[in-house]
Amino acid sequence: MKLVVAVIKPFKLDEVKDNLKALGVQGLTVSESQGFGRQRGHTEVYRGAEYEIDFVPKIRIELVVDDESVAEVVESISTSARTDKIGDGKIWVVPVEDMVRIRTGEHGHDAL
Amino acid sequence: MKLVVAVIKPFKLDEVKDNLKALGVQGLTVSESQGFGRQRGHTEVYRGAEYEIDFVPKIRIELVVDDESVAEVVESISTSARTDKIGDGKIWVVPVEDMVRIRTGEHGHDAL
Amino acid sequence: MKLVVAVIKPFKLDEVKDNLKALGVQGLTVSESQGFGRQRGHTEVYRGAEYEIDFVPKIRIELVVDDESVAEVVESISTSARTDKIGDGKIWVVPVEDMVRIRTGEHGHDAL
Amino acid sequence: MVPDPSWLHAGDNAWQLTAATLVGLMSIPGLAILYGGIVQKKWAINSMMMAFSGFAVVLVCWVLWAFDMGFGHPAHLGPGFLSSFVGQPGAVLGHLSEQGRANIPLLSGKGLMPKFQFPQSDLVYFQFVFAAITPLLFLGSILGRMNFKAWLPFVALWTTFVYTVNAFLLWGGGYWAQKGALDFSGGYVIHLAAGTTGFVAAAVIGPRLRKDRDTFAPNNLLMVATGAGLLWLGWNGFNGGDPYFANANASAAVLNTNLATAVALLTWIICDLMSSRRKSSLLGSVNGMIVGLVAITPAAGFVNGTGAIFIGLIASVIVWFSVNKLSHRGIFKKVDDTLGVVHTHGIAGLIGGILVGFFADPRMVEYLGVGKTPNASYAGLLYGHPGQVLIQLGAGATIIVFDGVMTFIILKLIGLVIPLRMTDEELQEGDLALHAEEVYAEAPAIGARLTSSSLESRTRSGA
Amino acid sequence: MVPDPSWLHAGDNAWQLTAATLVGLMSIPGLAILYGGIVQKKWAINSMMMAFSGFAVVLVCWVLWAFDMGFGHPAHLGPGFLSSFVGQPGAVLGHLSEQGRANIPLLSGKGLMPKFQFPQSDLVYFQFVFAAITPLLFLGSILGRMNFKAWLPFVALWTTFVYTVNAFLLWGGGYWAQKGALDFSGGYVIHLAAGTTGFVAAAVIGPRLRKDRDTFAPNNLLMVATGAGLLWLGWNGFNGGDPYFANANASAAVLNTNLATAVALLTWIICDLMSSRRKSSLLGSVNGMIVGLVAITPAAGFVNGTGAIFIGLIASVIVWFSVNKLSHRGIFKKVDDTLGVVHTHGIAGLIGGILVGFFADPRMVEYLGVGKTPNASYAGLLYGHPGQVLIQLGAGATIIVFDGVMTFIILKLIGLVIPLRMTDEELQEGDLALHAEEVYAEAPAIGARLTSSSLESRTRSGA
Amino acid sequence: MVPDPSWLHAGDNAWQLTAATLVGLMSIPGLAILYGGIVQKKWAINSMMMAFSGFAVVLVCWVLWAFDMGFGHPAHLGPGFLSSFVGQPGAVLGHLSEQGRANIPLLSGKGLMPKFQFPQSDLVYFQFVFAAITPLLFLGSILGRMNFKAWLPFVALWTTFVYTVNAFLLWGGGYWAQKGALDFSGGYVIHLAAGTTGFVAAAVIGPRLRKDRDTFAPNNLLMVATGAGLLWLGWNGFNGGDPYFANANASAAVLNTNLATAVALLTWIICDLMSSRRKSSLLGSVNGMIVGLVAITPAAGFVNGTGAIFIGLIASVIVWFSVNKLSHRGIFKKVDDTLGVVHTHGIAGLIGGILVGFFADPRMVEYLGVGKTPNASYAGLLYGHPGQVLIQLGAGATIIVFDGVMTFIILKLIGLVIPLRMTDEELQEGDLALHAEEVYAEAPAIGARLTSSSLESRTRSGA
Ligand SMILES: Nc1ncnc2c1ncn2[C@@H]1O[C@H](COP(=O)(O)OP(=O)(O)O)[C@@H](O)[C@H]1O
Ligand SMILES: Nc1ncnc2c1ncn2[C@@H]1O[C@H](COP(=O)(O)OP(=O)(O)O)[C@@H](O)[C@H]1O
Ligand SMILES: Nc1ncnc2c1ncn2[C@@H]1O[C@H](COP(=O)(O)OP(=O)(O)O)[C@@H](O)[C@H]1O
Repeated sequence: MKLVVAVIKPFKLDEVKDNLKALGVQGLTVSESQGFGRQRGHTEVYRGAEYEIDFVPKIRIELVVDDESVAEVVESISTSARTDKIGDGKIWVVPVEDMVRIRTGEHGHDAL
Repeated sequence: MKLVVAVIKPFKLDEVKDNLKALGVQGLTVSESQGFGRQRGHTEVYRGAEYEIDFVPKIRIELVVDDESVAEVVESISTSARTDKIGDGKIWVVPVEDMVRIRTGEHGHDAL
Repeated sequence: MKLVVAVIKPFKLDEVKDNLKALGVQGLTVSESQGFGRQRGHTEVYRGAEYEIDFVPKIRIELVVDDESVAEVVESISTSARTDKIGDGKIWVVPVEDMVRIRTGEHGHDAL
Repeated sequence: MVPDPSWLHAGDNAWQLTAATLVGLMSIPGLAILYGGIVQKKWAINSMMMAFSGFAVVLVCWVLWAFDMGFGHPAHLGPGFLSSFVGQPGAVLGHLSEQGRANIPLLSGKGLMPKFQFPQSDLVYFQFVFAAITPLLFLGSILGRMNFKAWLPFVALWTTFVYTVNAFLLWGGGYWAQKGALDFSGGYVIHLAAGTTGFVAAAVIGPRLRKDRDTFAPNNLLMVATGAGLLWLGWNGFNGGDPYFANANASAAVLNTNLATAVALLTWIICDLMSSRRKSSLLGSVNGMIVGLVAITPAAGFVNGTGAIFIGLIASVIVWFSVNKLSHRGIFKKVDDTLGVVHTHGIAGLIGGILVGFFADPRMVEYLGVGKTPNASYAGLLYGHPGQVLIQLGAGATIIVFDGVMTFIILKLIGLVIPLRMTDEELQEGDLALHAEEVYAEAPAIGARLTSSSLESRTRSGA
Repeated sequence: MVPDPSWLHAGDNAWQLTAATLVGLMSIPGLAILYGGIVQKKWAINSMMMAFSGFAVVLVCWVLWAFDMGFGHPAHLGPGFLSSFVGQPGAVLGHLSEQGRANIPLLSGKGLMPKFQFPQSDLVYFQFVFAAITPLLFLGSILGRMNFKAWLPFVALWTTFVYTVNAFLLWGGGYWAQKGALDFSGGYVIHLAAGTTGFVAAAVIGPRLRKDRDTFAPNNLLMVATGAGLLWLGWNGFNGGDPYFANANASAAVLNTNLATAVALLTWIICDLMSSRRKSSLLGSVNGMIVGLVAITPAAGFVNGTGAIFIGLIASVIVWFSVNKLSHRGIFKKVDDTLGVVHTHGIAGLIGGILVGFFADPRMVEYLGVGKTPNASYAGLLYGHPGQVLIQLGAGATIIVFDGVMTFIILKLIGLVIPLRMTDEELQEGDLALHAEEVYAEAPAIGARLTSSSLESRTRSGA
Repeated sequence: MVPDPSWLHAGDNAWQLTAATLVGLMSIPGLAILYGGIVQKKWAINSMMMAFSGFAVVLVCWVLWAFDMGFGHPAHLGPGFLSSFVGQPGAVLGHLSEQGRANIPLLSGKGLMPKFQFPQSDLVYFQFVFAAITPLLFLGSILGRMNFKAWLPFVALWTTFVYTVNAFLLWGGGYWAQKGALDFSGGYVIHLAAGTTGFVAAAVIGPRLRKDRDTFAPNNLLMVATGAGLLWLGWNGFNGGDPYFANANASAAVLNTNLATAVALLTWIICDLMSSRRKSSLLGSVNGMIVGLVAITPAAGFVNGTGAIFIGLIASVIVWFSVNKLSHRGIFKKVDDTLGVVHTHGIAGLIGGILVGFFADPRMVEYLGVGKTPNASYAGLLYGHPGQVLIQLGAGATIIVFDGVMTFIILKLIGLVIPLRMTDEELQEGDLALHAEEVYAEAPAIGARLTSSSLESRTRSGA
């Protein structure tokens, strides 16, 4: 199993999720985060001094998937989150040694 | 060393933490997140139209542990977070190559 | 490639980020989190009863880097986040199997 | 040395100033924060900016030309109706127009009401806060997509060409006032007008982003409750100030206003609990409250307590159905009226306006007659004057048609010069793109810092 | 044509309406948002809903029957005390009961006070806002577990059978008023009553979830400060309106109110700084402020400035100890009084009520006597009238016993029909389970969307 | 039995109490929550605590000694200026000083104004809310580093030795009043004073942490809007209460106040849109609004509507430049005036004070003369009295120099005993270190629980 983590633009979440669902993905977990990268943050003005906010809001998605699904899941996220503008985000894949469904205690593939 | 990540129902946090502490766990990090899965979100009403919120609030716990503790840590979380209702959440385990305690610069097991 | 995760004191974020930038790091993702560890939380008073908050606010940084950069990145974070007081936080390193830049679809090293 | 001329009664002036201030608080901060809290985070700043700036625009127009158009000498623009539907524009700036005795040429001391006992500046200010809240009400219909730069001229033109006419027709002694139409504090002039205008404007400007409509969720209901509370209690000035004297009718209007509101709020909760949803909500309660406040507005001092209860009850039930059943259907679904102003203000105002034609109780006295002058008091259908219902219907229809058409024309004209909608980028990003500000600026501001330029200059000085 | 009958004085009517509006603002939005901000997020909506709906319920009861029970003709239910503890129920709906001259049969023009100079609707409304704030105060004791559907009848029954008696006994000319008991604006009728009722209700309904008690943390102290600020300044109407005239006593009451409050607030801060904690807090300051406001309430216009300072000082020290030392012990620990209303309102109100028996200064004149009628003014122990302390104790004891017992009975009766507590699921989930609403709805609403049914219908229409 | 002595006019007393309450609301909760919302989260509690406690401190000083120093009998401390710059201290506590007729010895019935028609407690309270808002205004300059324990004595000493002098000089009949200097409601006494004091205090206390200055981002602009709205409408009492009668001048002052404010707000928005930024912001609108309110304050009842428009326009343009261009340069960059009070209150107040020397219209009548006494009205340069500008400059200079020097001395003296700045740990941590409280306490409170000690005792009792 693999853990796929994707950092995307917030307004793309719905599209990404719907497409993953269509692919048969049953679950995922998201959190709010702030990204620092090529995309510039915005500028705020206060009392005449300008402040630049270095970080831009991002949504971080993580989902554990079977080895065989990794490629299509990454592809699906990548396609649905793309706007072709700087800041679209990253996806990375990490090995997972085990997974447990808390409710049932099932392990591994069954826990997905 | 392994990284154990658990996504649980928010009101179970205290129980999970207390049991881990009893097991000798010295530290962990939690963040707020939103889960999408079998558990249905709730419905909000606005001007007569009903909106369904797909995501449900979850707490994401992550803690790095020694290889030998993994099993009992996973077991402990799994037991304490269980309510036997859909949405109890997941736990997954990821390999960790190194850990550092920032304060002292210690590496590996000593950093835990 | 590796994923470096660091949990630090919030007011150290700017320093850590600036030093990583100086090192040539092009991107990273941060989120707010709460840490439980040796550092004690604070106490709140309400109607004469004292409540202890077990958790302290932390910033969680994650960044994917090339294998060869891992050591210096960990070192840099470790140095910049240090205050020599309990609660400075942890860094851990996890193997990454692939990375994708959503905008371009590039994989691996190029996606960084 | 004396504080005031003999015509001035301090008690009346004090109440009028207080009432006007209460009405002002309904807009600023009341509606501004209600809107700022009820919209998504991305629209909070924009919504509040539109409220603050709209309020300011109305006052400038009001003093420079519009007050006189609503309450001054009639502009005889033709025969019949044309001779009594709007006043001549004029400024209220000089010492006399500020400190002289208040006067509405077609009304004061004309057997319809006693002479005013406070100065003209007080009347101008009191009527201003009503003129100003009206655009802020229809703002609720077009939140989340109207171009800020088109909003300011829209408010100015609407105030000039529409509100003045509404006011003159019913309150300035114009056509419908002469026919005996009743609108105690603006069920028509303000609420029906706002509902109509907002709906037409929403149609002309077009809907919000699909995404914004689908994921509408208030960012802060504590602020909605704060704004709603200021509305409820501020309404004591809204309806209590309209007799223009701190008299018995003012007190009765305040009591009736609160009574109808309490009934409407509880009715809405009960409807919610009896519906398939089986749950009452804060937004529902606020809806019910507003419906009560709006529906009693045209009637507050004309009806007795029983009338107030029935108006609150009837309006709440009808608007509950219109919000919960009609807003999915037909034109109400097509047009994206962001906060449903057409229901809670338009329909509620119309219902109140019609019901006053039924419930007006001639024993409720606004002013006492002296000698042969009869009391100023009015009878509805239930008290032997069925014609009143027709008059009320006529006045309501006039407002709907006139305001609808004029809003359409004004917006189309502005649209020729300034885009009515935001750009796509602005629609996506909201406040940040529009005003370079966020409502909870700090949360995502981990790591904000001075831009290099200002940082540099600061560093140099060592400050 | 004249605006008012000759008995109406616009200045007094203006002040009374203003004062009533200020008191109304203390409840809506004041207490509603103070509660909404001080509870955990999961209870914010529920707390505000109970405040808004409770306010509305009181008004309906008040107008239909309860005002007359508190301020009307006595119901002679037996000999002695029984003949003067409550009034006959009656509605205030007709034109005369709204626009006629205000009247409290046992008081007006009876040598205790001059005749009213405003209409009955003003008196009814003014007394309503007091009647309405009382349940909102004891609501603070039972937040976080009371069933919303039991709350509405509880408010109605309590207002009908308890508040009216409190009011009649002390303000309507009933038993304790005849004995000379002093309660300027409700130290007993309102605050002691709220503290007692809240405490008994908290005991009967049972505590919150263990978890909710252990992790109590206010979700938004900015809203608490907003609500608290509205309380402080709104209290100018609370105590300033009670002479029923905009006279010298009203002004003195306002000054004394603020003075006692400032002293109590600073005293609380000093106690906090001197305690083991060594830190002062905003919640502490707000507690101190409320204690000052409550304690001066029964005394505001009866004492001079020195008395006001001492009342603020003494009450703040005592309640500081009761909150910080007693709330861990005995019955105060057993009973889960959510916001500690028994301390800040109950004990503070009782202290104020007793202290007015010491500090009432007979040279403070509420109304001027004419001819042989003496001034309306009252002396306490320090001014040669030791009996006043006993009278105050008696009246206080009556309120505690009567309100405590009645609250117990009413709740037990309601409990036979409607569960007093929420279900377990509601206790766990809070607002979402209860009202299908969240206070900061947007945060977790990443990805909200229309439910399939409504989505479907919308899609079909292409809107 | 009668409610009041014959000198008391209920209408004037009602208005004065209402106006005072409105001004009080500007501070509590107005400024408190504006500050609490505009600072970073870590300073929200501290900012509000300083506002609430400062307000309380002023009232205690005011009643015990300071009111008489500002408005009582002159203290003849030497020849010339020294004989008329401050009053003799005295307490306002007894029944007569509360209920007797209001009186300012050097003014009342001295041909400058009619005798007061309300009691002394009303005058004391009305002047208190002005005295109290002034420290709250300069608090804006020193947010984010001043030691809370030094703040309380600072407010007490400043009120005693500075505010009383400002007030006596211009309002109590002192030197500048005798010279004919005009300050309708405190452009100098309050705003110029606050700007000067805040700036000097910021310099003496030193700047915030570099980090806090660099990452300043308001935590909650909804609260800023709420506070700002209370300021705007509360200002109806601020400027409307200063004629001391509910007369025609009061109404004119209210209208002028709103007019100048609307113009200044729109002017600021236009400047923003025309600047390189090309965007208007809510904070900018609030700045513009405050500048308008402040600049019209010294002039409100002395100028006509045209004057009000020009004052709003001129002040907004100048302060826009001073905020946007000067705040990067020279001394304005060196000194860390947290909210820029020196611009929006100091400079705006000074501009308003000078402009009244140009625009005062002698046909605007504050009080009517009787017999040979002329009307109380004043002329500026544009109406043939060029000397007025010089008088205004002189009075302004006096305030700047006196307040600046005194603030410096007072702070240096306090600094000998109590550190003026927080400790380093407090500067880093903010509210948690200072008050053991957080503004949004719940968010990070996942997992809060009773400390072992209290938990233990609770568990034992089984409650
Ligand atoms: N090496 C990295 N590790 C983790 N997150 C990264 C990394 N680089 C970029 N990110 C995340 O991806 C987001 C987008 O990156 P950015 O460089 O702005 O644009 P793009 O991916 O289009 O080149 C960043 O805001 C950050 O959240
Ligand atoms: N494949 C997955 N990867 C990551 N998180 C998941 C995955 N599946 C489920 N989750 C998380 O676990 C939560 C519970 O899953 P759900 O399917 O609702 O119930 P259950 O685990 O009881 O079957 C989800 O809300 C989501 O946060
Ligand atoms: N085993 C762990 N796994 C994950 N996070 C941890 C772990 N131990 C500590 N942490 C994180 O590191 C933070 C600092 O740890 P703490 O024990 O307080 O101090 P220190 O690292 O200085 O010894 C904690 O608040 C927590 O967020």
